Amino acid sequence: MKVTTKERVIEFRDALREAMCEEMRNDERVFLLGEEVAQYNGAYKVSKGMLEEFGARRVIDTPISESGFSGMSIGAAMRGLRPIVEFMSWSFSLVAADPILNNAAKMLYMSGGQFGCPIVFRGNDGAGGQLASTHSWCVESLYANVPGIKMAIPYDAYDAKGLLKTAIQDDNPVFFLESERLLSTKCHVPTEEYTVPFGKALVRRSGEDCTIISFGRPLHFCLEAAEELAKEGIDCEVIDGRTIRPLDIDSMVESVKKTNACVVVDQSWSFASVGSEIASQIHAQCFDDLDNHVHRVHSDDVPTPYAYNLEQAYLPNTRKVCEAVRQATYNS
Amino acid sequence: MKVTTKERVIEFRDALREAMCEEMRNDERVFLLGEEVAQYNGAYKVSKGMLEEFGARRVIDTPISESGFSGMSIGAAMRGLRPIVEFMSWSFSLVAADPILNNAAKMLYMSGGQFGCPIVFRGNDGAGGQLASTHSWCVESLYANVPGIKMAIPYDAYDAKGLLKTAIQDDNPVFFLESERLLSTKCHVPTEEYTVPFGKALVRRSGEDCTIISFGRPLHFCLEAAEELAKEGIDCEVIDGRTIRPLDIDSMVESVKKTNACVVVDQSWSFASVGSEIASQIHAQCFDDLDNHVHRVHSDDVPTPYAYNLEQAYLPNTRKVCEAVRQATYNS
Amino acid sequence: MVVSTSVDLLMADTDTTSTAQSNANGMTEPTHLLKQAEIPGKGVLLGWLRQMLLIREFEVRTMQAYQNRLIGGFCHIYIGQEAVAVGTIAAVNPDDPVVLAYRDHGHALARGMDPKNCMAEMFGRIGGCAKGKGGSMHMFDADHYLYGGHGIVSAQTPLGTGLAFATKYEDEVISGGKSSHVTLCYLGDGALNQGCFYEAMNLASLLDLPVIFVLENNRYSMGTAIERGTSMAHDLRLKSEAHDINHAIIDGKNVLSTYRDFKGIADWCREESRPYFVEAQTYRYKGHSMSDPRKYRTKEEENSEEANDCIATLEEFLVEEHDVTKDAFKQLTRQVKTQVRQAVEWAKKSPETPMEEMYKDVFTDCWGPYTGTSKPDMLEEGGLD
Amino acid sequence: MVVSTSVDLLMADTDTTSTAQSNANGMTEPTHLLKQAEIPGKGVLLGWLRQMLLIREFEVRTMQAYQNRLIGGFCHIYIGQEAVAVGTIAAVNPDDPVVLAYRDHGHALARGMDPKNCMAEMFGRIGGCAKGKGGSMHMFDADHYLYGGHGIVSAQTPLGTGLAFATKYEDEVISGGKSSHVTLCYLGDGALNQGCFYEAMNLASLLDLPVIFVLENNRYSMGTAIERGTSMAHDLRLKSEAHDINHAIIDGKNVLSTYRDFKGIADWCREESRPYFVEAQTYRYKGHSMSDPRKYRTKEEENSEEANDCIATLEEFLVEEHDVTKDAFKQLTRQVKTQVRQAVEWAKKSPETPMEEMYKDVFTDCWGPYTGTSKPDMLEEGGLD
Ligand SMILES: Cc1ncc(C[n+]2csc(CCOP(=O)(O)OP(=O)(O)O)c2C)c(N)n1
Ligand SMILES: Cc1ncc(C[n+]2csc(CCOP(=O)(O)OP(=O)(O)O)c2C)c(N)n1
Ligand SMILES: [Mg+2]
Ligand SMILES: [Mg+2]
Repeated sequence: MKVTTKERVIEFRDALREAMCEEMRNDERVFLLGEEVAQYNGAYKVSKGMLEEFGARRVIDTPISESGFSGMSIGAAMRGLRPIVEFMSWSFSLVAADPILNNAAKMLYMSGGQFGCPIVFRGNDGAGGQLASTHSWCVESLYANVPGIKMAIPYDAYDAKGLLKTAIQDDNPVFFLESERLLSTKCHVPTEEYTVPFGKALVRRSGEDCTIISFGRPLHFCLEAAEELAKEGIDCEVIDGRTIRPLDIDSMVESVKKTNACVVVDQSWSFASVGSEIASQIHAQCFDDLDNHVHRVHSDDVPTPYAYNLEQAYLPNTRKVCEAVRQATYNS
Repeated sequence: MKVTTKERVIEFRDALREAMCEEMRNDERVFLLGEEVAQYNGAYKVSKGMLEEFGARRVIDTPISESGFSGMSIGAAMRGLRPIVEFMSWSFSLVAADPILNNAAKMLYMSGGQFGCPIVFRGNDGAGGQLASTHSWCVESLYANVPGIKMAIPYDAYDAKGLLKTAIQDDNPVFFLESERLLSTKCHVPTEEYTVPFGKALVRRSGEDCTIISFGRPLHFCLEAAEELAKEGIDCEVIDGRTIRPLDIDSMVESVKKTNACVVVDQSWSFASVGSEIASQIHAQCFDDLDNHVHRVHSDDVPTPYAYNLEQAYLPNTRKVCEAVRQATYNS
Repeated sequence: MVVSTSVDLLMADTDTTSTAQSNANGMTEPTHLLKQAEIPGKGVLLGWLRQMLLIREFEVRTMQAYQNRLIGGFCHIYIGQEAVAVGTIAAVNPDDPVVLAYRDHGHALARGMDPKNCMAEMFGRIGGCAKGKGGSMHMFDADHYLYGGHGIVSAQTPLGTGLAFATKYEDEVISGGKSSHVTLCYLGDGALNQGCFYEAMNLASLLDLPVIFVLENNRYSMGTAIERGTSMAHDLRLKSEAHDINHAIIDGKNVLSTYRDFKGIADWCREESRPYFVEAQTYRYKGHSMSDPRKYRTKEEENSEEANDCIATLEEFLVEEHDVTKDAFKQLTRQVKTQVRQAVEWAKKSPETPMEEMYKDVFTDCWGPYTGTSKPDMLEEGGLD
Repeated sequence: MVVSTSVDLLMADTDTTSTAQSNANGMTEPTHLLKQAEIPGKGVLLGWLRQMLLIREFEVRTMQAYQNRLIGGFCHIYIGQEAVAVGTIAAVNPDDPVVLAYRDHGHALARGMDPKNCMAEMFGRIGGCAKGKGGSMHMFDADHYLYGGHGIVSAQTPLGTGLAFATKYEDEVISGGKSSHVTLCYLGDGALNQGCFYEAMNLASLLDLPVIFVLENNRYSMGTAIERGTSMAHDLRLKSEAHDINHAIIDGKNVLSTYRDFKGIADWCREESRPYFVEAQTYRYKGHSMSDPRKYRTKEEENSEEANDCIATLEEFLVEEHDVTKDAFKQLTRQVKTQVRQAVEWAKKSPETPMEEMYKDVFTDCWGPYTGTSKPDMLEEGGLD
């Protein structure tokens, strides 16, 4: 994103905070809770200063009880409050899998439309840096299987703010996945209030030869790869899906119908993943348009290793994306 | 399966029990634990009589503490014991998602190969009859994303026994998914000990026109659909995948290369599912062989409704399979 | 007959920051003042009797309907425990939130849900409280502040904590007043073994939430006698005191003492904005669900429990203290039989939940294939009734 | 100097089926007999001192290496708590299972892991105890019956329960003898708030498992002082007594009393095959992990805690009771400095974990793309050393 000198540039983490603060100013029903969000200002300083502005009744430190405080927040949401629940990491959400998947996702349905669940679960998702197996979960492919939730993965500060505001305003449960690796990245974020709608993908780079679809952090590698490949004469279109549920498959299909080639880059494991879903849908809708099958880039199908070299090799990276695009466009 | 008069025919639940009993007789390290497995003889009578044979030290009733007793069993498995953990229903495994996905699946890797986890988690999976949203989970698409586990779904009593014995003998964690709807089905099960290997799909019906791939309970509808379609002149090959991890994609690809058409029938929700994975892999490996894109049949993308008519419409059924095959073979 | 109470109602002054101390006999010593509630007059008591009779009759017909395959899925019968739902719910305000486990028909009726909607829910009909999407385990009723039955054991305990969080937040943070509600969160003895209950208690205690965890200790979770599944089953007091939450035992077989003890507790919780753990001792007469042969307990035990029946006990009291005649009981019984028969008839006539409902209520708004939400007829004027 | 103990070691006869009763002051009254352990002689004590010095020096160099980016990920420093690991591990047999949370370097060293392998693990090298796949939070060592550090708060408590289940099963069911092991399962005060700990305690109690839950109460979980996150933080006794598990407080700043109190407890657990909940009161001097500015506590508090240091206390005792000279301490310090320096050097030279290791250890056998498992060099003869 080109930035003119007078434009305000802020960090991803600050954008997240602005979204929460604005929504909390606009609506008293909104509150934030989680481990270390208040007095400590957040493990990653996302909620810095919020305790001071909103007080301990609306910015609430919790014990290490993900299942308990998720369930509690869902109960509060059933009465129309609008909790923002911070998981210090989505890796720790597994102990809360039951409330977030059985209660939040299904409450409206199970109650025949009587009790909704306007709640946002948010926090770090995906590998940080050498956090090893239990602390490096990409939960998108784990949880996206479940109907009744929405899921957003912002790539830059602008979207972080706009999508989070949409999430907080949404009357339904939203899983909001942030990458720790992106928290310090910056871009232009206007001072005026705005939202970014769910279900609208963004073309981050236009191109004619191959569509690359991704979400969140790996988009960085996709954009790098596109530059790299441009030198080889392969002109890539990079699509930021922005939300996984709802999925803007239409924009993706439209692009593939133009490029006739597709690569999906998904940082989670490959099996039964968001990547396999998109590949399958693209194949179904672009069967006659594709010159080659959809290629996929994922983390390797092993638990996340700690060692730096292994972790780097394990994750999606520019080299892997380039390779996949070359194969997807081979002979076309 | 044709059965001659002298062949022994037993129920699926009895086959499961035989597998456990044989393995417990063969290996003292094997034991069974779970809610109501001992004195009550199992909520579904799978473990009937086992307390009597093996005593309370090896057939153990637990409190309703899935997280606790799963974690406990994983600890025991780290020392080389071989627990069989019964979830009364896999629907209740969500409260144990952390131990089963973070500990069992990753222990060997995280410990650099020092501590494995020879454990079987087993129980009912999928819709029973009108059990509604929280009690009707098909966990295969939720959990199959995670490396480090194996996953088996038997369709008949023969496989139930043979696959469960393989699971118990396996040195790695196995998620063993049984359908309550199949427990009373019967087929020939030999008296002699045998095992069914993991990663070997079974052609349950040969055909030339379309490959139908499924697992567990929906195979019933696939086979029914195949008969139905035969009348219309569509000759289906029905493949029982048997294990999801490892997945015998080779056999599936081989079949599709012959039939040039493919339908995947997966009882779980569609998004980021086993079905999308198989579709994606088939598209990748049979890109030039397919006359049409792979068609998929799933449960509807909504929480499981209680009402009988809605639940029936929600689940995969013969009509939906027929429809998908007609589309997959259209114009071919 | 004398109404006995197992909570010592004359207690020393309140101290919510330290736990109740216990003496060497393991009895809770006075730490806070519970006001003694009056036993209401005849009219109210007859109302309770009617409710208990209604629940029992409703459950009898539920079992019948289940056997006739009009009801599917899991179905858990409340017979024997009626006094708990009726006595506790009578002790709170109609707009105090209530949240339940899956054995929830009794509470729904005690809370005021029309038996028609309750039965229709189990029949899977559009007239059901959840439009037939929830079934027996999921009785929801927004009009009656009933936040559902919940099928995953103990899942409702964090939810109940959250409802109390919400009322307190609404009363204090949004309205700027004083917390004025108390939430009832019911659980079975089997739920004591789920970790989330301890997380819920800890949160309720730390955040000073007015929630009462009402343990319906019917001594079994499916086939497991409580002492086989729960350590210290003979003395559950410490389970909550470990989290600085007061504990009381009430006689869940006696609606009078249930009400009287519970009212004092509920008033205290509302006033102090603190949680409580109340163990209602009771018994379920029927099997865990419809398929349970009850081999894990003796016929003698069942008989002796049934001999001390909550309905008979209240009738006895009404005869002795208020000169109510057997005839009056018969008349009440006839009334509820008629009411339940009509409910069954109504439920049978309620149309099957239409297919388009499949895609409603997944989200409140519409995107993808979903077409938005709609309320059950029950809540709408000019519904099916 | 007098070694004080906070457990009353002269207790009445044991009764494992009923909980410890408590008197009105909330003090645990005698319910079982703990044999008083002898404080070992000079040689052993010097060994403990060496271990504590080693851990401290190791951690200092760990911090350095982290700052120099030789170590990545999360890294939790044990400085201040050394007496707990050393004193408790000294009280059990080398083949008693040990399982840890993520703050695990100290215990690994106290248990006998070579500092080389421990450091190499953090460097992500093939010479690491887990071949560089686990990192700081995952110290595993099969030779020393060390079942790993675990990163999810409290996840190790059911695992520890399972290790105790296993030793008991092996001893009794498989070997037909008497249960003869005791498992040490460490947890932080923050882990008290995870439900699975309560499930683990309940299971350990019901199944009579010889597991000691060693709570290292360093008063903070990250920035949260224990009383902000845990109800009844001033008295954790009920947390375990609610599950019929005895509780004891030990002075985790003093390795002598830690050992003495803990040995009695461990022997009792081994003998009786019952669980125990031991609260070791301690303090971490450094931040939670490497990025923590420690704004949530005062410099005064830190200073006063550091003034009561476990190493200084033991040195004092050795000087007073065994006439050990300051020179001897200096020599020990030099020794461990050398040892740790060598460990760092060794770890630096250990090759990066080779790429093929990525696909090993996913399964013990081979299928799909995986090529089987292999043990870390540490466990193999003719390793990299
Ligand atoms: C997490 C979970 N595990 C298991 C079950 C299956 N289950 C349903 S009810 C029940 C027994 C619960 O007993 P209790 O809490 O005492 O309630 P009661 O049936 O006596 O009312 C069990 C094991 C479940 N629903 N949820
Ligand atoms: C389930 C879970 N939630 C959150 C975290 C993040 N986390 C790691 S350590 C920690 C604090 C734990 O403190 P404590 O148990 O007292 O141990 P200490 O750090 O004091 O040794 C937190 C919140 C985690 N690892 N697991
Ligand atoms: Mg019960
Ligand atoms: Mg701590």
